[in-house]
Amino acid sequence: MSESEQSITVDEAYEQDNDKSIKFLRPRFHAEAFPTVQIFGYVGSLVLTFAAYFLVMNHVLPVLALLIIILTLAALQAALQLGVFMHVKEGRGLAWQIIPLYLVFLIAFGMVGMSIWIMLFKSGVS
Amino acid sequence: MFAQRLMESYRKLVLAALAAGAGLLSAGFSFGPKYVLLHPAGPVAKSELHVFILALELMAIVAVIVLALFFYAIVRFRDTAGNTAPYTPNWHSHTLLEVSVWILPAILLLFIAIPTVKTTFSLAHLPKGKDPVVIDVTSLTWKWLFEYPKQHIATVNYAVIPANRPVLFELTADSPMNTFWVPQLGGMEYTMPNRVLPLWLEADKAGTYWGHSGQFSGVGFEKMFFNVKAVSQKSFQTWTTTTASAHPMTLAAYDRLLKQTTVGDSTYGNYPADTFPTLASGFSLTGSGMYMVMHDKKGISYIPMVGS
Amino acid sequence: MSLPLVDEHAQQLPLEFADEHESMKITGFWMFLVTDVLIFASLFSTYAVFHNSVAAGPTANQLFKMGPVLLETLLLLTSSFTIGLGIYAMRKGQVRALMAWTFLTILLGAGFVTTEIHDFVSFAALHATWHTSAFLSAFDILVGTHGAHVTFGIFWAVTLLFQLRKHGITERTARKIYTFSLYWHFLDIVWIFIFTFVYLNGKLG
Amino acid sequence: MPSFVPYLVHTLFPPGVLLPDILLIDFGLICAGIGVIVLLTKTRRWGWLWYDWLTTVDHKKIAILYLIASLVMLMRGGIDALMLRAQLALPTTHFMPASQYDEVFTTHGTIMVFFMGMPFIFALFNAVVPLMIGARDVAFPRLNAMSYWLFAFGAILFNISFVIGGSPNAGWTAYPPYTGLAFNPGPGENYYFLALIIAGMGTTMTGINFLVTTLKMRAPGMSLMKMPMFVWSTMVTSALILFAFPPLTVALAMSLFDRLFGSHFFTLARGGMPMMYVNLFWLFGHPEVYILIIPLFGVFSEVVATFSKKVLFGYPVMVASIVAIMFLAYGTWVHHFFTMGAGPAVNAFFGLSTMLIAIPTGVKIFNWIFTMWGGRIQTTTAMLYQMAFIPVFMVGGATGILLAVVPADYQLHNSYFLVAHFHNVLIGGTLFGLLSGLYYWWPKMFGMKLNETQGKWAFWLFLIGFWVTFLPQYLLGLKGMTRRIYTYPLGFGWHDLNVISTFGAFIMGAAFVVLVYNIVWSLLYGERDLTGDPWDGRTLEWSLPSPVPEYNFPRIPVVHDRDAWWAMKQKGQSLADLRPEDVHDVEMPKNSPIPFLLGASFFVLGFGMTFAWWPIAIIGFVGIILCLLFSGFDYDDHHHLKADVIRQTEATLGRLQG
Ligand code: HEA
Ligand code: HEA
Ligand code: CUA
Ligand SMILES: [Cu+2]
Repeated sequence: MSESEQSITVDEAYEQDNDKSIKFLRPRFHAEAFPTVQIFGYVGSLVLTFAAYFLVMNHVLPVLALLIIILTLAALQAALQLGVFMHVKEGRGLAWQIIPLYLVFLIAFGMVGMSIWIMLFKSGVS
Repeated sequence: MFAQRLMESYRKLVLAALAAGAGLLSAGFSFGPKYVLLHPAGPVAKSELHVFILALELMAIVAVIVLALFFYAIVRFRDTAGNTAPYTPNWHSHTLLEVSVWILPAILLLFIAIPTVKTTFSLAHLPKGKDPVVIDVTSLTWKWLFEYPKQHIATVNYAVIPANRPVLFELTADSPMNTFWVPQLGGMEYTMPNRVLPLWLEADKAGTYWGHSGQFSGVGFEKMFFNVKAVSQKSFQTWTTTTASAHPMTLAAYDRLLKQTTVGDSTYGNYPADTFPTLASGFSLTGSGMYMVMHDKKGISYIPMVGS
Repeated sequence: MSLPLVDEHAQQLPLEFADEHESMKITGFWMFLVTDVLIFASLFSTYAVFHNSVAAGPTANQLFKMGPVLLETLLLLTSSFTIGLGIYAMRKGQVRALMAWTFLTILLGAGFVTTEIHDFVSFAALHATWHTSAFLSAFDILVGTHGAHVTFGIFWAVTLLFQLRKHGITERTARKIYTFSLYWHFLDIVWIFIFTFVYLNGKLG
Repeated sequence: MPSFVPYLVHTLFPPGVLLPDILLIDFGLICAGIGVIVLLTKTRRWGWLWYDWLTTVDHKKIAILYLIASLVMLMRGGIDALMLRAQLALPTTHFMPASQYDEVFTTHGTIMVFFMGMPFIFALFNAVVPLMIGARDVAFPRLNAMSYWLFAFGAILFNISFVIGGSPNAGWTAYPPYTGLAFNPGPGENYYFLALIIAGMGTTMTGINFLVTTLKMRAPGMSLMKMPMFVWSTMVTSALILFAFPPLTVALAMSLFDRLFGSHFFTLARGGMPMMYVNLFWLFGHPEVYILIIPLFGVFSEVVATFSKKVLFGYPVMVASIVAIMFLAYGTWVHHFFTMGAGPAVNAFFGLSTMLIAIPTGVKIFNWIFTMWGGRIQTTTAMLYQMAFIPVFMVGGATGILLAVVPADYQLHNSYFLVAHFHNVLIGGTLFGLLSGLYYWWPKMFGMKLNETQGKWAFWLFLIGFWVTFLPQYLLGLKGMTRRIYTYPLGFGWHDLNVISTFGAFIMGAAFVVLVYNIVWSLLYGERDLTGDPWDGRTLEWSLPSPVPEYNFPRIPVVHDRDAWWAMKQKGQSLADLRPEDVHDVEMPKNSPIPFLLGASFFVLGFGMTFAWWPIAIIGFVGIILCLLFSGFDYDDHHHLKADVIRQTEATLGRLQG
């Protein structure tokens, strides 16, 4: 790679971006002196998973409540993975991926929820 | 008052324009009885036509406005020599206009949306206090089987119903999907395997109304016409009793119906259980129970239709 | 999420973002992941709608054994951690550590796939295959698609190891490892939802 | 061995394919194929074909490849349409048998949507988007070529179905369980599923590519709100593609598995639920129709401003409305199956969400009119299509609203009213938009103008033919005629209107012939475009010579205004005043055979799977793996175009100073 010898800083890349007025896409990078974040993520994901597991296997709550809780735990865990391991906010210039990611989770949950709603067949003529 | 008169004359204008266009197109033909959608013969079809016409009129208003603006613009602002119309190459925004193009259509839509929702919900319920006739409809390749669970009689490719009494059609399929549609009585509903969908219709007056399938299901599909004969309550009674003495439908006969063929009308005095999914035959809204499934008759032989 | 942030001033872009063209591929890969989210969302929808259509076959509750599933979860979560450490090492420029972590990730992934296949074979022995019912069709395709993704990821990582050996950590190999890690974590997220929505939920009902 | 031959003949040419006309076409195709091979050999063009076209990664050439493919597909789809219309005008004479009619409407719909509309749109994307944003190529040139070849081989796979093995025959929507083996044996539907999966992967990659291109590759200074509208529509369409195609892929794959591997997603037996297919299909299908229209909204926005000699009215509102349409497009899919008993709450919800789309769409219509208002409208062919579009789309949109009125849809679903609605928007919107774009950007792509007189002839024939064809179909809908029937009883009074409609279709056929004549004539004798800016355009692509040199911009422009090139012209600036020292080496992607080979491998895989001939499928699969491996280990994928070469090119174009 010829041109890239003059490596560039996060700020410079950001300043060069045409759309730097879109503030919430400003990239962030972790400081990584020791992999604390990774360890935190790993432990966190284990805790969340096994919490869900034990809640369900011991039937501590009514079914619906449990379902909501474990789905929430899963969503938390997804956020954890995205934030800690996947560095969603990293980017050169702007971290554009954030917008489609928000959207896609919205659409994905909408799709599952709506499909269930549509296919329930609450259409009985009374 | 004035608004009403305006509305009235506008309405006439629209209808006249449509009729004129239609007349031109179909050789001196106005909206005669062959326009089945415009000649409903029952409350369901009537209320459907009613919202349709309402929406059509409102859309015609929009169309008139848009087309007027449009034609004015393209005539006035042509790039011809000596055109004296103002030329404003940098005119790019006008707050009032930009806001009203969002607001006005939204208001107009409300007038369509409210009746839409109302009618949708009202059509989902049988009229109260009237005891419906129940008919179980199964679409087969490529014919219609009508079974009367109360009367224990069955017909193929035609149904007889009493006029002025709601009829509850329970729809299913032992075949690919079709839609059950009798245009003059009301809109369609899918017949789907593993599902029973309800549809209620009613005929205002005696008469024969043709029906058809609206969902393609194979080479014999265009032959899936059927007739719904609305007769007086009394004739209906006599019809059911005389029919009850006709030959019963056997399982073998049902098997023949399952074949991929087209057939004429027939009438049966009785029919075997299990040909229509009922709770008794193990059917639940989430599971199997269809005849074909229960008797493991998947993989029916394919008999191609030649010409016809 | 309040993570420690370095003072952004004068922070160098990591190697995988240093080249404009290479960094664009990371954005592109994110977009690919977006489509993959929806592939899985469609499969989840199907599963959600079908999960009672058991026909004459077994139900979720009868079929699922939590032992292997927990093992799979543990393996996958750990592999997500190891590849995370791999990226950490990469950012420090440590090739050997990076390769070691990647290798470990591959092993864990292989462990996951083996367990999963074993589980599926045990279902087949009970005549619970996707010929049995719509429910099992939906289950198999959801879990199977995830498994296929993991398998593909393993082969991908192997080719990356070869490239690392040949070129060391460059703008391009760094970008490739980085995208691989995104892929891998993403599969972890999907698995968490399978674990919750399919297995745990199956035990609920 | 001998028994092998009859088996092969029987599988590849079953009775449905052994019709005399199809055999004639078989023969014709073989002759044409041999002719092309001979011609290429005689003129020694094989190398040219391979190095300049089949392995190219240049977006401008890929655009031309897309364009050729889509015009051919327009012809195929159009001939299908004429066959349909001929049959419907002759309900009693059986111009063709039912089975063939079914195949023809299926291929007509599928080809028009997936193999005509989409590639035509991608042709326009490829031809101008990088130029409009001041970039040297798309974000991922090689991926771009892969998209093309996946699309192309998908299209080939789909098209050979009618000469080998039999065409799909379940409509472009392919609802199960009719597509199941029980009702639909033979390879037809396999072709459909596989071809669409393969082409769909290509489309998804295009979506990713152009999303990143428009996000990341804009010239310095071109912020989001300074992008030309066409670039906005590209970005939004790409996003729609990303979100829409996955459900389709899943639905198709599950149907295929039902057929090939005996799963039970949508079968009659074992709890299968065909409606889930319908649900997934329209989760894709509705966004898809907006994928087919939004790019053309972009085209119209460019065309109307250019030929009204006026800035686009209400740019921020135009952006807002296009984004609003994108969001709303995901919330309306159930309006395609209001009659599947999902209940009044569901239906009412989706009826309302559908109507909401009228608002942003209307905003666009009004803004186009206001753009013309106070302008000086030049009635070029491109502009004529734009102008015809407004009333036609108005009517199509209005009937769409009528279909969104749930109780009305109970009556109109799957009737000819619906057929008329969607041709109104697909022809008046999509096809007119594509043709408008074709006439508008043709000089940029080929360096010459299309003849305007001939173009206007084609235009008027298209427009008149369109109304004559589809107005009667609304009336047919009111008379209760349902779609996909190849014959009908005479007693319903459907015949006259069908004859009129068929007559109109042949007028459109004539229009297409004129269009082809126009293209061929112009390629031979057309007026060269020497200025690079024949329309006095507004956006950056017109700052370049036509056709555009390989590297697009010798020096990446800096953008300060919305209509960047227009503003430069107003300020008396030009890009043709390049100084030699402004030119540097340029990094360009290298041609590669991998995309072509990848597409070919997918074709082999698809063909093998269609007939369940697993050895062939495995060969294809291995090919795919090899292609992926090669491109993974290929680090040598770009070259440096020397500044001297660029200087020389620019000098001959007369754009270099000193
Ligand atoms: C380019 C493709 C395209 C476009 C843009 C549209 C646009 C719209 N479509 Fe259409 N549609 C199709 C292609 C398209 N459609 C296809 C292919 C099918 C059939 C598929 C099949 O079954 O094979 C179909 C089917 C279809 C159905 C299903 C019918 C059925 O199967 O029973 C419905 C129902 O709601 C519908 C509605 C609409 C609406 C409301 C719009 C709106 O977006 C239109 C909005 C535009 C306007 C309304 C005009 C301009 C607006 C104004 C001037 C503002 C003022 C207006 C108001 C206040 C109302 N369409
Ligand atoms: C962009 C999409 C598009 C386009 C442009 C068209 C264009 C046309 N369509 Fe089609 N149509 C669909 C999309 C489209 N259609 C879809 C999605 C369906 C639903 C399919 C289904 O049910 O599954 C459908 C269905 C459909 C039907 C309903 C069939 C049925 O339900 O039974 C009919 C019937 O009239 C029809 C007619 C036409 C006509 C007359 C044209 C005309 O515009 C065509 C004009 C003709 C040409 C443009 C080419 C003419 C070519 C020549 C004359 C050869 C010249 C040769 C040389 C120059 C060498 N179409
Ligand atoms: Cu050479 Cu980068
Ligand atoms: Cu739609």
